[in-house]
Amino acid sequence: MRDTNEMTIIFDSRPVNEGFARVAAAAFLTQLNPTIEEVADVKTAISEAVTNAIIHAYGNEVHNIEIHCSITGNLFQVEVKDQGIGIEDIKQAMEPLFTTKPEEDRAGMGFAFMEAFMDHISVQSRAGEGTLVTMEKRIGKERETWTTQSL
Amino acid sequence: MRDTNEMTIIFDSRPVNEGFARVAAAAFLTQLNPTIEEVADVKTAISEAVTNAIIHAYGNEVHNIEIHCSITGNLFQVEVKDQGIGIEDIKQAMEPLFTTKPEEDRAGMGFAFMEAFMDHISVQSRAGEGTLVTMEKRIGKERETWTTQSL
Amino acid sequence: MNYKIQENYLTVYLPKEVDHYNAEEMRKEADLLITHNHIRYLIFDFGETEFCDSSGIGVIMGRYRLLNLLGGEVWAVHVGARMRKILTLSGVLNIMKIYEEERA
Amino acid sequence: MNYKIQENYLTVYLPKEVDHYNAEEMRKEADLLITHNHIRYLIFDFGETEFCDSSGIGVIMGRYRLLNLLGGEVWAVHVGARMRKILTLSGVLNIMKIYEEERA
Ligand SMILES: Nc1ncnc2c1ncn2[C@@H]1O[C@H](COP(=O)(O)OP(=O)(O)O)[C@@H](O)[C@H]1O
Ligand SMILES: Nc1ncnc2c1ncn2[C@@H]1O[C@H](COP(=O)(O)OP(=O)(O)O)[C@@H](O)[C@H]1O
Repeated sequence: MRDTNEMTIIFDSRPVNEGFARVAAAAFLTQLNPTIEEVADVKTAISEAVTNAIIHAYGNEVHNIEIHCSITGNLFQVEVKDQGIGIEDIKQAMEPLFTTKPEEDRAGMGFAFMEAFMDHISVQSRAGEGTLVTMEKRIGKERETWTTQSL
Repeated sequence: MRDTNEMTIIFDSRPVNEGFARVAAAAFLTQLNPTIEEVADVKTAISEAVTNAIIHAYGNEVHNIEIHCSITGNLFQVEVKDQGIGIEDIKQAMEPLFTTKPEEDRAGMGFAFMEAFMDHISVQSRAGEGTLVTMEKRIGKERETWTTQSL
Repeated sequence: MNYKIQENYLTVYLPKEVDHYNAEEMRKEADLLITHNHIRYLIFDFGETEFCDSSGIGVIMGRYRLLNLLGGEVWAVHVGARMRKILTLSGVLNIMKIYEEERA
Repeated sequence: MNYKIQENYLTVYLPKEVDHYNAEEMRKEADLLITHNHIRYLIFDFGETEFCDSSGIGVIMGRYRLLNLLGGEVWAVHVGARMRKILTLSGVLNIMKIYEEERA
């Protein structure tokens, strides 16, 4: 706890807040001195999870979405939590191209993007109770490798 | 409630989070299409209130600071809340140049800046129980006037 | 949405940030323009785009399906490194070609 | 902290954002430089500064007090519209003069 910096944001599940959520998380991430690429990765992953809460979990009704971010050393961790409809089959939901809303032009690539841009993702969900997406990313990996190699 | 967009951020009272807090609030404010000047005003006011919570309320110990923002029409409202030492004499505290930490080079201008940059500020506090600073600002006032005049 | 129509070409200038919030409006407006103007070539211009998530990919895929029915094609121009990564990752480069200006 | 020393002049290049977080380091470093280098003229350069709250004003006032004891002066350069508003509001323009390059 001593060396962990933490923040939580709670906001209405309105599409206009998608931008707010990813900028707030990126502002918190700044203290790790991330590259532009790392910031873009984190913003994209959070945008995916938040969009899913808005359209899938709450079906466009306005309820709360909660994001918890923590920084320990160079590890950035983020949780995105909703109390929406939940996911029946998590394994299937995470398959690339799988979507339950093709009529809204969803690409089914949300979880695939989260997996691609973060180091680790885990999804906890129960039908009718909501979903918790936890993601992690180590910031400055390239710099580390570079430093080690240059010794 | 219908037309009000709301968000809350809760974060550790570490100086490194001062920047995060004002950028997060500014990102939320964006939906009102504020001018650069209006964004700077809100960022400054929030920075003052957050800094006060860090140094005065908690005396540099790490505890929680909570910011609640809401947008109703063109009215932006923000509350900054701590559970720190509180303020004995609020009237005196709000006087320009008054500070209890001159040795840390505090200018005593925090509340004066909040008053100057926001339309309205109110402070609730009780010694030993913490402080709640509530501020309001109408966004787009100049644009409104301009539109009315041009009719 | 910023766009340009020349004969049966529609160029859509994508915004700085493409997410679900602004994708909604884009797909509706693009579909109207495509069907009302006998569009056969749709060009997504990413010149201004700094951020794009999978909602943007959904817009591209949906427009591809429509253009494909109409016997048309979808192209991308001004694709920076980040956008190229996202387009590659999502597999849309199999249905949409990138127009490389350097080679033109 | 970015700075430059020429004879008994110290120029401090203020960062993009001046708040309590980075003011702490600045005031300690500036005081060391002032006392160790017989500084009499302190110049705050706001050329890069986009944000400044009252913690920045505290840094200026504190350095003014020190320089005043030493018989020196505090100046500001590259002061944009926003910074001018903040400096005026806080009253520090009574103790610190703005160096106007246009008139020089
Ligand atoms: N927070 C959530 N609540 C309920 N269902 C979800 C949530 N997130 C994802 N899902 C389900 O998982 C599916 C796949 O999600 P994703 O890979 O992000 O693709 P997309 O959002 O394009 O549908 C969604 O179509 C939806 O059925
Ligand atoms: N959140 C707070 N908790 C406790 N005391 C506070 C708080 N905010 C302000 N104060 C008191 O009010 C005084 C004046 O505050 P301010 O005008 O912001 O000036 P400064 O921060 O420079 O001291 C402070 O010195 C402090 O004693």
